[in-house]
Amino acid sequence: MIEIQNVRKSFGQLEVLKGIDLNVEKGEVVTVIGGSGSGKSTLLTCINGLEPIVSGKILVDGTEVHAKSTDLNKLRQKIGIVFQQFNAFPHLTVMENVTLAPRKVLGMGKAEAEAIAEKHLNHVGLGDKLGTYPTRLSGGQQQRMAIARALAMSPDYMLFDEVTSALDPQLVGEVLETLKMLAEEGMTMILVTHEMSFARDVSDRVAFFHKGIMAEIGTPAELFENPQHPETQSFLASVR
Amino acid sequence: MIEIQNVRKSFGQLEVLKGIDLNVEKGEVVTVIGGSGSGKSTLLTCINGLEPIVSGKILVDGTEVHAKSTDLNKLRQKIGIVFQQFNAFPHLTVMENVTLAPRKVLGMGKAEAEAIAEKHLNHVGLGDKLGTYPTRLSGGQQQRMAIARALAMSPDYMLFDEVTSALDPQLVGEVLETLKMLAEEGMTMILVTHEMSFARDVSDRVAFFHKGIMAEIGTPAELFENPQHPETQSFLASVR
Amino acid sequence: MFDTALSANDLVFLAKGAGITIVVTAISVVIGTILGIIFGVIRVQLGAVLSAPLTLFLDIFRSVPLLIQLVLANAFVGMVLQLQLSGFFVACMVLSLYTSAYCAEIVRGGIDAVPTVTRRAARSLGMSWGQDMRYIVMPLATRVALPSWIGLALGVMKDSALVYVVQVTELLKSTQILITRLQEPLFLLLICGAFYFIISFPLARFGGYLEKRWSND
Amino acid sequence: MFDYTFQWKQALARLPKMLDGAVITMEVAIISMLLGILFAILLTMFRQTKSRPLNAIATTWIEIARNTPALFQIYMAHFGVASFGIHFSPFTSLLIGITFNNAGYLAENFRGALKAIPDTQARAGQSLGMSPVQSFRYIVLPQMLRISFLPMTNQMVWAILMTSLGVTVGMNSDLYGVTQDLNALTFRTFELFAIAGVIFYIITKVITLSARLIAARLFRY
Amino acid sequence: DKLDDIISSGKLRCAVVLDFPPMGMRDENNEPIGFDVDYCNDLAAALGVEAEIVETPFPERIPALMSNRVDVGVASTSDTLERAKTVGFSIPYFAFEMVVTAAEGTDITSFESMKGHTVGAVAGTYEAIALEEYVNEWGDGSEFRPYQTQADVFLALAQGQLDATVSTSTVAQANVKSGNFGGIEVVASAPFDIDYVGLFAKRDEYGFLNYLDLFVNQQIRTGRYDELYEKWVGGDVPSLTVPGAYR
Ligand SMILES: Nc1ncnc2c1ncn2[C@@H]1O[C@H](COP(=O)(O)OP(=O)(O)OP(=O)(O)O)[C@@H](O)[C@H]1O
Ligand SMILES: Nc1ncnc2c1ncn2[C@@H]1O[C@H](COP(=O)(O)OP(=O)(O)OP(=O)(O)O)[C@@H](O)[C@H]1O
Ligand SMILES: [Mg+2]
Ligand SMILES: [Mg+2]
Repeated sequence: MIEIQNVRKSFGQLEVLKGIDLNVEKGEVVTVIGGSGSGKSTLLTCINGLEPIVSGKILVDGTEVHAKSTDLNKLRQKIGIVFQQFNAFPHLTVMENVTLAPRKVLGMGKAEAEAIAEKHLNHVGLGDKLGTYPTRLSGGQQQRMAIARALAMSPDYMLFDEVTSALDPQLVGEVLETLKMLAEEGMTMILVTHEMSFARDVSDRVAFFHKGIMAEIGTPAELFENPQHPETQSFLASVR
Repeated sequence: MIEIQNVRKSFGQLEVLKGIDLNVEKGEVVTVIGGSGSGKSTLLTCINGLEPIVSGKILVDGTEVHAKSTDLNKLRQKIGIVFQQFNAFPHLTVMENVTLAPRKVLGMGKAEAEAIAEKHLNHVGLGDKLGTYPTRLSGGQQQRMAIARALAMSPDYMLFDEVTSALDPQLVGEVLETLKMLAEEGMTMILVTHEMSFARDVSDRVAFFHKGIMAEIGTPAELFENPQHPETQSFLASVR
Repeated sequence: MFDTALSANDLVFLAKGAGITIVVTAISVVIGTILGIIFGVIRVQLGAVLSAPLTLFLDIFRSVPLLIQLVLANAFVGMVLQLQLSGFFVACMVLSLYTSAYCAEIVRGGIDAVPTVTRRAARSLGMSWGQDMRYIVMPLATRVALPSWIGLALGVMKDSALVYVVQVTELLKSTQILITRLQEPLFLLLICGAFYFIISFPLARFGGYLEKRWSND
Repeated sequence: MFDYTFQWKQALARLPKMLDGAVITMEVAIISMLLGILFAILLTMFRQTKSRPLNAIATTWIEIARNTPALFQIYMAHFGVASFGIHFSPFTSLLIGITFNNAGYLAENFRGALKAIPDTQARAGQSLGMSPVQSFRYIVLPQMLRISFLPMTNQMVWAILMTSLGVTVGMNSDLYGVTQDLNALTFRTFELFAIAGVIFYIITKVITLSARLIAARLFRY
Repeated sequence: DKLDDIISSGKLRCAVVLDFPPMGMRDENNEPIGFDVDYCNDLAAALGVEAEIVETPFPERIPALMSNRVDVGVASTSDTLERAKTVGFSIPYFAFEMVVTAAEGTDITSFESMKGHTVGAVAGTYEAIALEEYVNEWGDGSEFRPYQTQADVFLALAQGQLDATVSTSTVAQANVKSGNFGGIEVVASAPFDIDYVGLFAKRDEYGFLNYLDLFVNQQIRTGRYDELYEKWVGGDVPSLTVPGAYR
């Protein structure tokens, strides 16, 4: 379970998160939507401790992420994350991209790591690209590889940050398919996305962020059909 | 008058123009359409002598472009050309871009050159950008500046090579407007374009190029409504 | 073309000088590179402000003639510290620091060229800072840095011609000694120049080739 | 350990002489830089032409300048070419050596810069009726110089540092030469060369900083 | 002290200039030979240690001592008072006369006729410092060029880059005789005082300096000085004493 308690975060003068509260239960899929700069990406990077926070608390399975005593490297193994920007390791093949962390971080043997990697790569439909270098992959394939790479660490949670927004339109579908599959398999996920119909489809709850505040949260039906907050209304109107 | 007589042109082994014949009268607007690689751009660069030809002749107002004795620099002053790729001179302001050639080539004084430049820049709607550097301009503005730059040499002919195809869709209109205006003012022009409705609108004649051959030429009505050549038919079908 | 008094002995003597040039260069480049990587990483890690003293220190090696660095180090070690260090040692010491100053810049550039998001991805997979450095940053930074590094190593080889001031008889000094005896300056200088050229040219070309290849993908 | 007595006073008394030397050093560096740029532009144009001999000249020059020590080049300019009966004064020899070196390195930079300028730029110039020379002069060259401004600054610093090699060809009016002469008189080696080092450091800093200011003013696009 | 250090280390490191024939030079195997080399070997033998020849260019002789790179200078070093502020000198072990060597075809026949010409000497030497002062005085067209080594000076002279040079008579004669340099000849003596040269060591090493004085004295007493002079230079042996003064 991920517990986010009154989290505040600033970059210099700029306050980016102004007291966020959000609990994500095991098996839940929570989608975060909101305008550009509203703090969605920042929240995700705070959850796995890539960014420090100013005040408040984030607990993952009861461990406080930003406590001094927390072994972040260990914690991060539980939390997979896939970013908007492609970030394949360009000097490694697809297979090596996926096996690197299991081998070096978990100390897995080569054969075992490759077996797991192959399973996940097959799962995301890249079973035939094992020896390929990422520069030869399309954007959609790169994002699916990044998902397999994260899954290979057997995380309990997955965070997705607009994984389709840098993609050409015709490639978006294949990646969303993969996400949907994961959701159906019961993975706990926080998803930032601009694909509203997709959000409605897979989410248990949808949160709307506005200028560092979680303005509204509810089931997809509640939030999309009957938005309460005026900003939610105008945001939804603008993306439709 | 531009007379193109049986012009052949190769790049190494590749024959790009395979005997082109075309006369463009004073005041006429001829549009050239055709598939990628059919030799449209090459024809334009041959007309102002930027590329040598293998055989045939091009006469501009009776002067043979590729004759040894021809002063190409002088000839080119008659022929304005605007390319598909933006090629504003980035180190000069808009005003300096436009006045450079009149001053250095025609030996015009600064004041005179600037007066002319301002006239043309106003004409293309850039009267408020005189001191701006081109990197600050949108693609459409850059192309309009390139047009003004060519006009400042008071050319008798203007050649346009797909001047809108590197532009974002919303910027295409402003440039086409400018071209139309020129056409209406009676400028003799050869236009390469992919904008079919525009071609139909402004052209006196439309030529269709296919693999280095001028497959067909006629009035817009003839060529668009009743194409004779099978390749013309399939090309027009594909772009509609 | 040349009627020369150059004997086999003299060629051996020249070869020895060339050997010294190569040894001094090799030692300095190895040590300088190790130091340069350390300094470069420190500079990236600490940021511009905190690493300012280090930056300033390294800057000295790039802003003062190598000849003066050598003379000063020699005088300092011997006169002020009263240490009995060989000229060879002083030469290697100065050239190593000299190399490290340039190398730190190259390393910093290389590391900066690795996109933040790639590094974040690595850390997100649970890799430690060290693992990130070792498996992701260094391999990627090397691609960016290697061509410039080759240039640096060759530069150090050429600059090692100056260590004669601390009584190290490297190639150019050996050549001058032979000129003293044989009085055939042009011929001997051409031999000497050819030697530098033969080592430098192919490696420089190789660096250029790598640069081209790696900037394409 | 520190039984060495520093005698800064004695050394500092020589500062005016050293500053005179610094002026000569600057003179050599600036002239060699201006000439170097000029030759580098020529070499770059030579390399662009289809003429084989011109190409060969440019390539030979550039590769020798980049692949042999500067000290070698300077020594060659004095003692090497004298074998053909051509004599240059120490000042001229040093100037030739550094100019040769500058031109070689700069030409290589210019080539890189040239590659970064699309050839449609030159074409656009010619289409406006400019001669190839005009379009190079007014369109390509300014952009090329802008792109290579930083490398040019670095080369300027190099030129300053290279003046210290003049002593090998009998130069004693530049900063390093003056310092060496003073050292022969007084043997305050450490003090004198430390002061020379500081002067060199200040000169190079002033150059890099002013280059930055110039760049900010010059390149507003 | 230093003397003990040398004896216990079993090694004597001498600064010698090796492009200064016949005092220091190299043979066909590029091994050091010459008067100074032999002198250093004698000194080492007297001390019962092994000699190590450290080649130092003229401008680097005293810095090499100061930076502890050598124990003693056997490097034809003029015992000027300015230098004695920094290092300690032994009594003179050799004396040079200064001569003018000119390129043939110049009109230089005397020291004074160098006026208006380009002349040179080895940077940092006694004769260079003195000559530069003359050149500054002469002015109009006279130019002085200090080169780093004696070889460079004669090379420049032979190439015609210099019109004349002032050097010790020994080195001038050796170079003219060697035949390596065409078209140069010794034309006159220079109006400089006789150039007495001493061995030098750290100025506060009295024990060692005392030993050096006695060693020089012994070389003369035993006839070794004459022997070496005959071997490397030949002719009349110059006197090493100054009339009317001790030391
Ligand atoms: N490293 C950083 N340093 C300074 N400011 C930052 C940094 N990262 C983000 N910001 C700022 O924080 C604010 C929130 O950014 P964030 O990336 O979280 O927004 P977002 O909701 O993900 O927007 P988008 O939909 O555009 O991705 C923005 O104003 C952004 O400029
Ligand atoms: N400088 C050149 N060197 C070699 N081949 C060239 C060169 N310029 C053009 N070509 C080739 O000549 C052929 C015709 O090119 P051209 O640019 O004239 O076609 P186009 O009709 O303008 O096509 P597009 O609509 O894509 O601009 C193409 O096959 C092209 O690859
Ligand atoms: Mg974001
Ligand atoms: Mg085209």
